[in-house]
Amino acid sequence: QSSPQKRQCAFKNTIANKQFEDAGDVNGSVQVCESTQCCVGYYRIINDQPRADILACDIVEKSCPNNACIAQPAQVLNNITSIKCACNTDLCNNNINWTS
Amino acid sequence: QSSPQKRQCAFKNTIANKQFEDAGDVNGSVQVCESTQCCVGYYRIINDQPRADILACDIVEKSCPNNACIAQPAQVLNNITSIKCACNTDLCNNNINWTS
Amino acid sequence: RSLRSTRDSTGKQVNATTCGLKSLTVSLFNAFLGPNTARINNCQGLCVFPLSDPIYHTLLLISYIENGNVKERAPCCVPIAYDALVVIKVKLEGTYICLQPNMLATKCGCR
Amino acid sequence: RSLRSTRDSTGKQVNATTCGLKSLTVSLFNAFLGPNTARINNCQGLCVFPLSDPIYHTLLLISYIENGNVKERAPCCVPIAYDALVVIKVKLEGTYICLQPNMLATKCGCR
Repeated sequence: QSSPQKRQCAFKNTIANKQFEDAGDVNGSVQVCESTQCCVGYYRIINDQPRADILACDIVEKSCPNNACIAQPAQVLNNITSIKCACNTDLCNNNINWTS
Repeated sequence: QSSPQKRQCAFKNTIANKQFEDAGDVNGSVQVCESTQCCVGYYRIINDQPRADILACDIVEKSCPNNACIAQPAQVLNNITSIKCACNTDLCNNNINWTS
Repeated sequence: RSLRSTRDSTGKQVNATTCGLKSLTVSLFNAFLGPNTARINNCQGLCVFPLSDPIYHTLLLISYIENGNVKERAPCCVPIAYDALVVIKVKLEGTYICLQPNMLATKCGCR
Repeated sequence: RSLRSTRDSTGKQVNATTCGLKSLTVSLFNAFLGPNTARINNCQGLCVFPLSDPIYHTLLLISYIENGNVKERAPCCVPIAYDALVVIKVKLEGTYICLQPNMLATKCGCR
């Protein structure tokens, strides 16, 4: 019996987000997901450019129909504009498809 | 300065009712009330006769306009008929004025 | 708890209070041998911003209904904290005194 | 949670459920960066005997209203327990994950 191949995602954890560290083994900037096929990216828009705050295996979104990491509609929360994406191929969350 | 005279009430405590014991010093069948001018009596009607379950200084009723302990309307609780009275003279709760 | 202007079901402008505690005294005759009455209070008033005790489920529910889903059960002004009351109970074994929990409403919130 | 026959405000006989949990999914777009939606549920139904979670304040209130005081606020079917949900929040310091309490209604009662 071979176990199904585990998803690999780009990993970045700007401020301590312990729950994302627990989502899979981290080796440098790559995380091997323990229990999801989805990678995610959470970005803040700073000077009209997205800056990745979190790249990791998904533990929140629970759905990722796209191969590439396509930005969902921007949200303004606490006066900060943010975007996010979720995708289902290895390291797909390294780049976010976004136009301002 | 003389402190006002404390109310004395007949005392009977069929089953452990610690709160009534704490309502004043008990000497045999008399209780000297710590902080009320009201005496109370709680009775169950057994074989058409009232049987005192609790005689003590009041800590529940908070009102006692009568000198004598006149039974309030009978209550049926848990299929048991009970009556109670409250009064404002020394040892007035020794007898309950009740007609079946 | 503040007065605010609103409209009743017929569209008439009325003054209504936001959710808060209101005095209510009831008879305990059918429940306990004593006391005769108790001030149990009740909660009453509108569930509108700012909420006195906001919790996320209520905020999300208000927002969902304001977005047009008017058939959903709207938040209701209810007690969210209670005090106990000393009462006299009657059982086969005898008459006894007891501290009965959840008798008196002491705080209201929108839930 | 059982079906029971009752009458609506026009006197028509209708079937209504007693107070219980009902599935409700809402958008979190205006509240959190993730997830997009959450099943927060809602409480709905009649507050009639037997109550699933009877507390004395509610019992006394129902009895008071049944005795003719129909203007008093009647008990309302509301959440009495909640679960937390993991959400993504945005602050000036950065984007972070957080266990947000009181997000999902898990139990209902009449209050």
